[in-house]
Amino acid sequence: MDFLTIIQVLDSTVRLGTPLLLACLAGLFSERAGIFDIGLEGKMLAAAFFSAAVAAVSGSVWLGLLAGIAASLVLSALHGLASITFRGNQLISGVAINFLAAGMTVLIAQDWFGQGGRTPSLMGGGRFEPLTFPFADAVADVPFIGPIYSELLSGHSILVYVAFLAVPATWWVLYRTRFGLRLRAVGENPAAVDTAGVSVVGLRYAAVAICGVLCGIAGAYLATALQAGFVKDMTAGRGFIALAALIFAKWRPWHAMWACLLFGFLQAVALRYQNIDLGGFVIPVQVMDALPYILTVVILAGFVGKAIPPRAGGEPYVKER
Amino acid sequence: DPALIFDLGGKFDKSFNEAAFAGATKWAEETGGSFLEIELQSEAQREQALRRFAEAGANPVITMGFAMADPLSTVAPDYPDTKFVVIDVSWLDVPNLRQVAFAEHEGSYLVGMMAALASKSGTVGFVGGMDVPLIRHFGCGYAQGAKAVNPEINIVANMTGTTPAAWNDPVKGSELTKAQISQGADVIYAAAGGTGVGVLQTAADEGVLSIGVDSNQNHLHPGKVLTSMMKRVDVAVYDAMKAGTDVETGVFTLGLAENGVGYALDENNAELVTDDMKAAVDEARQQIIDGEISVVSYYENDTCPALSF
Amino acid sequence: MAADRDTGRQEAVAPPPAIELRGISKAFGPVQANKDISIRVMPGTIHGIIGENGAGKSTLMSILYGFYKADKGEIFISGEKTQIPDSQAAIAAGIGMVFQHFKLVQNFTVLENIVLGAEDGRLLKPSLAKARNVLIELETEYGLNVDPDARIEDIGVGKQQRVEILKALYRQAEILILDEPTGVLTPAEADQLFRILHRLKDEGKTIILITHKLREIMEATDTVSVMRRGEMTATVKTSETSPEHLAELMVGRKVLLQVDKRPASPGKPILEIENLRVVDDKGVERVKGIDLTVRAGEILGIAGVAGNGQSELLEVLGGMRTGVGTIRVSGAPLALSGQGSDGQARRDQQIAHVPEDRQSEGLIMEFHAWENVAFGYHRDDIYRSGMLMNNAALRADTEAKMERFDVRPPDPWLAAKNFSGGNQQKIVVAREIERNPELLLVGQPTRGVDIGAIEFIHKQIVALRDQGKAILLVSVELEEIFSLSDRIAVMFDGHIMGERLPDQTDEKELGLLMAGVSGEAA
Amino acid sequence: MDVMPKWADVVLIPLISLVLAAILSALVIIGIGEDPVAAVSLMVKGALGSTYGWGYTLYYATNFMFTGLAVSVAFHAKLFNIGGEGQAMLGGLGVAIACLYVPWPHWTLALIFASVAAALFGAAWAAIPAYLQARRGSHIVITTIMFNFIAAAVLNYMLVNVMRPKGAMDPATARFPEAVHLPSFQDMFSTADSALFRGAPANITFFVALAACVAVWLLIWRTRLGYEIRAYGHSETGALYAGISPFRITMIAMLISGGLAGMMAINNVMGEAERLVLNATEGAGFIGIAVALMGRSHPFGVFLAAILFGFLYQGGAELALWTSIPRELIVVIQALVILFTGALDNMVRMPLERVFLRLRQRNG
Ligand SMILES: Nc1ncnc2c1ncn2[C@@H]1O[C@H](COP(=O)(O)OP(=O)(O)OP(=O)(O)O)[C@@H](O)[C@H]1O
Ligand SMILES: Nc1ncnc2c1ncn2[C@@H]1O[C@H](COP(=O)(O)OP(=O)(O)OP(=O)(O)O)[C@@H](O)[C@H]1O
Ligand SMILES: [Mg+2]
Ligand SMILES: [Mg+2]
Repeated sequence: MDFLTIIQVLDSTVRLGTPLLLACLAGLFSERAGIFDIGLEGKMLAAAFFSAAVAAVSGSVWLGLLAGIAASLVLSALHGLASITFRGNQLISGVAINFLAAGMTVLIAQDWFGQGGRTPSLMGGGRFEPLTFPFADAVADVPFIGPIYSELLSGHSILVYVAFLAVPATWWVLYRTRFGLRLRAVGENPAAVDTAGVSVVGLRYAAVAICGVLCGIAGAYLATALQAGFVKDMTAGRGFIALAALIFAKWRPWHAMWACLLFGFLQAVALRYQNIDLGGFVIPVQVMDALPYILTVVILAGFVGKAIPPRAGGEPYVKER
Repeated sequence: DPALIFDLGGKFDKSFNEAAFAGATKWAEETGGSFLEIELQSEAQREQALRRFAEAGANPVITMGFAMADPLSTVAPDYPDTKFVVIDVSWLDVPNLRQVAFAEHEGSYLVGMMAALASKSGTVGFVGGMDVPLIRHFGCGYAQGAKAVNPEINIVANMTGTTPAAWNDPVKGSELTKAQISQGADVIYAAAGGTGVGVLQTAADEGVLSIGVDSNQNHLHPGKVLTSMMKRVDVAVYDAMKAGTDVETGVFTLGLAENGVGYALDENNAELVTDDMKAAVDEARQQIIDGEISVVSYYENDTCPALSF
Repeated sequence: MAADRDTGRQEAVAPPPAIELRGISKAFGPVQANKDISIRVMPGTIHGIIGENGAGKSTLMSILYGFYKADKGEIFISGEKTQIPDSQAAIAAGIGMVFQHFKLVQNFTVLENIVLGAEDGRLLKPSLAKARNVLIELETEYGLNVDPDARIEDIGVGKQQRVEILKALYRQAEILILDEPTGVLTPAEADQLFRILHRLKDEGKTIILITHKLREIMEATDTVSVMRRGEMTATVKTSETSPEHLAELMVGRKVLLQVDKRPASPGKPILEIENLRVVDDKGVERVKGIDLTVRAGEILGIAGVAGNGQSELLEVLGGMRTGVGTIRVSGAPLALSGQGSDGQARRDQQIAHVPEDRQSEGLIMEFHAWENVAFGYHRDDIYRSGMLMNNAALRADTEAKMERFDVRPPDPWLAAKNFSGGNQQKIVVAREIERNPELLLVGQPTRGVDIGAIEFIHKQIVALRDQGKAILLVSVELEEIFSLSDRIAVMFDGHIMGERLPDQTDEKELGLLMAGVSGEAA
Repeated sequence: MDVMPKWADVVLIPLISLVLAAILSALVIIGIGEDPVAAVSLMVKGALGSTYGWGYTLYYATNFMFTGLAVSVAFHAKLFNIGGEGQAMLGGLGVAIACLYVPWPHWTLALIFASVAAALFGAAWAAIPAYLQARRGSHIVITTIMFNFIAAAVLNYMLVNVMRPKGAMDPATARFPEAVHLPSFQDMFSTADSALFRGAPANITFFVALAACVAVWLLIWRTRLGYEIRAYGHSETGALYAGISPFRITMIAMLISGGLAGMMAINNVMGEAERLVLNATEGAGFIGIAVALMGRSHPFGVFLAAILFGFLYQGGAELALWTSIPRELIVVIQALVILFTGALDNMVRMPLERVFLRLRQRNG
């Protein structure tokens, strides 16, 4: 693997890791507050559709982004209603949201555009264009640093930078602010928060809302930055991988970033090296395809200890029955 | 009324189901007729849909895809008065069945040639959807065509995945495209359903050429899509519906000669296809029709002479 | 003293009660936890509340603290009618509460727990810095020292309780409610707690103290209220009552406050421990080579501050943890790790075990009572019919046990979590004692249990001893150690500090041993 | 202690929830410009109005019973097995191998051994995540998700490169021999003059599924093993106290779970398709999660929830057949049913409890 290939693989890693990272951070906020969320997939999908749809209709990707976030927020609110207000089963609610998004996006897309559950292709201002860093072209030929700067760091859509900035931001919010302290507390012991005079319900809704915003950005990134429109089921299981990354990261922001980059990297490598020929024996494409998943299991079994979720996670907060 | 049974991909799969739907719609618009239709959701519905439509008096019952072969062979004999049509099947022995198969390898051969002719780098790409024999069949014809033009050409072939999600993952399609571009590919053929949307998009964004599949996809990115490998499922469905109950049964293989497959040329790619290219490809087309060139089908012995999967 | 003069002056103008509750009622579904309760608590006093398990004490206080909402009734703070819809309102009204089950975030530091909900400003750092200063002041003022940067999960329950009190003080509570604060404390810790409470009282703060321990009521409080079955049955001046009287008010009958027990007649050694060492989950050695012997027909009590290795000792004996060393029961060696060292094997060797934590170990809270009665013994042939479990036999057995052990309500179908703590404990004790084991391990048998139930459980333990069985008792309650043990061993930091006979020692000496001051040196 | 009588909890609340889900579904149907009354009656008639309809409803229900039970058993041990999909795929491989490579004299023998093969393959696929959870603490949710993807790759490889008959286009095995054909309901219940369950795929496996429900019920609620599984699921420290080995329970519960998921294959692979196709499981493993959650992990609840989903699948097929309503509508209806009966049940329960409490106070 020569240097340029490495850069390209890493570049690909960043692109594939970004939606995972956004969804993973989304899950982090929600689960740190004690609300398990297997509906990340559905929220991303809904956001992908609405961002593409509104961007297509209005021609403005920023309006699209807002619409995507709004759609994801609506599903978040539903999850909150079910699991916070009505103390329902958070897993079931998440499953329902995934189904709901899978069905509704296509139904609405068909109703609006009649293009078989797709949105029209986005043109011009309907898409997030890559940002080129200053002097990126100029330094491209400088050995080593040049490609890193111009290929790997520069040239992604703004949402990628948002995603990676969200990591320190999440860390800062979680560990350096009052809100973060309360958020982490409510996921560990909601009664402690309640008796300290802070609203458990309010905090949890706030967390679920942040989760919605981040999932919204993730979905918009898929449909309006990586792609130029919505295709049904286009999240293709990324919400579940993000969830796996979250557990992998033991619910910590920086670890989440590394976990998502690892997943992205494994996928990028697998995409680039199908059909490796080992002196006559060709590794079947299926093996390469499954490799990211196999490696995840190996890493999990070999290097990552027990992951203990937030203690109050998954359980509705019930004071009296 | 005729009935149309779409395969699991759904009628808007950006691929042959959608083409079938287009053909049926055209028939309905022209004749003012109406047709029954179902988008299958599960394997068990294949037989169910056949029987239910046959019992409801639909005739002919048109079905899509090789996966219908097995259910048809058990159901069709039960309804001798109903005519059945199946696309992509050619090996059954059922009297009241019209089997329409396409010589996709021949069409792919032509676009493979065009890819090799248009390529400046000497590397062309192929992105498949799920790794199934049909897709290898496409890829195999493509590779043969490319090698016919340039025996030294480098063909990068990738499959998107091993689950049905592989048909609807444009993001992965994009990444594969970028990976192929970085390996030098400057023309990329996508036979991957919804995933292909991502391939064509990225090729257009990155300034390389792409080749569409099944229907004419040149218009998706005018001036950026070299051509499309046309598989005239729409025509096959239209014809069957038009013939109605009189539809002829038997096995029909639609190749280049029958215009069942071919490459698309329209105002969107006119500038991309030079006269030389067109001449070379048309000549090959005629040679294939005349039997002077034989394009090997992947199915013949599950291997491809020009590409290993 | 200044405080005396203060109270004198206030009495002259007849100050309003610090707290007045009028007609408070609260139902949890069909259960009427509080019925029309009225109570007045005077400022600058310590007001005790006693009552059996489930009498409604915690509920009443939780209402005052805004944790629950009352169905009916009014609350007056310093004479002013106050709405307390949530804990925030309670805190604003100057109320602080230390719950029976602490409300702390286990993986937060002490400091974080204290500022939680009382931060100033959106950023954490200044809040924490300020809290650290206040904490140091509070610590020096009241002697409440805890390491502000320690994690809650790493400190003992005694320290955790200090954190709870600091939380209240940090919020400048004028009224402090403590719900069973001494249940988990050592005598020394309890003494210190009461010193602190008196200081707070001297500063004019009002304190409500819920406890099951009559001695504490008698020593610490000015006034005491008694609750029974959701109602307030009496409020008396402490100086005008007696423990016996209070016990009677509480339970509705006369209670024996002292265990009635004959001298032991120890037989051959049953349990012999030699050089036992145990390492805990974090890799810390908790038991550092101890030797012990318990004979047939005697109760060996192990006294010690929680966290000095007693729990690990019990767990090894009960097959819940591995250790190294030699242990023999009735002469036969016990496996301490690997095959044959689990709870099943222990039971096969006639060892029964009343674990320290009934809720997370001794019972499955979601199981019916009848399922819990077989817990640990579910593989026994008597509970089996063919390949299946014989549930009918189990239920019959449960009914019999419930009757013999006076479990209330005697309903085998009730889930364990729906019994009060005392009755849960009776189910565990019944299960273990009725096996008629050679050796009974007992951990904290009466933690949080009311005096009626304590009396009963103690009687059962003594009765087993009188049948010639060996009993190893671990308790942090010195009173319990004294009244049950035939011999007392004191554990400190994984070592046995010494053995004493109960009639030849006193709380003071044991207290020193428990603090690691060896008897010879003292 | 409970406020409400048990029947209200078990019957009334799910019914009201279903009605709410139906009302919302109707609004969605109106939203896409169709007639909800016609649609619903088409679904009900198509799924429950004839033996034909029942034949499909019960066929789907059989799949969901197996996967639902699989999730339930693991759930009782507090293990969240998301891997039903992959385990069912592997179960299909086991069935295919058993049916294709052994010349069975009679379907009864084939059924027994194919069931064993399916269960073994499914269990084997659950064994690695189980072991990693028990010994290394690797989170079972991640490992089972990963194993679903890996199973898809394995199946794809086997069908494309190994088991596909030469020259066949279809990535599928050859058709199983006639001798292993399982009796369908049509074979079993039709008489000379009335053809019942015509063409429907429901087959004898349905009764195997029922037996599995009973067996799981016995296992969980009547055996010592089940007692230990439940005890471990409720409290790990409690299990330790009682001498129940966490390792043993984790392994056994997951093996049983994987085995049950694998056994789904005898319904869809051996009973219906009579060959193994790439897409054999069709997400039934995931539906199993919803079925188990809605059935509250009790075999009877799983049974009912499986029937409900069977109804939705078959009713949806009828909609797809006779209307041009997009098939995604069915997905939406499923989502609403899961949401209301599973996650929002307290929305119905809370007010209902108040009503019952008031009734009770008035009477007592
Ligand atoms: N969260 C709750 N949900 C439902 N019922 C409850 C709840 N908490 C308490 N109860 C009911 O209220 C009654 C009073 O309980 P409470 O905890 O106030 O008793 P207590 O006097 O504090 O007992 P103890 O001395 O054991 O602490 C109980 O008998 C119980 O029936
Ligand atoms: N969540 C609850 N739901 C229903 N009843 C409850 C609940 N919590 C407590 N109870 C009831 O409360 C009563 C007493 O419970 P409580 O928890 O106060 O016991 P306890 O004696 O205080 O035990 P401990 O002192 O160990 O906490 C029991 O009879 C039980 O029925
Ligand atoms: Mg209490
Ligand atoms: Mg209590």
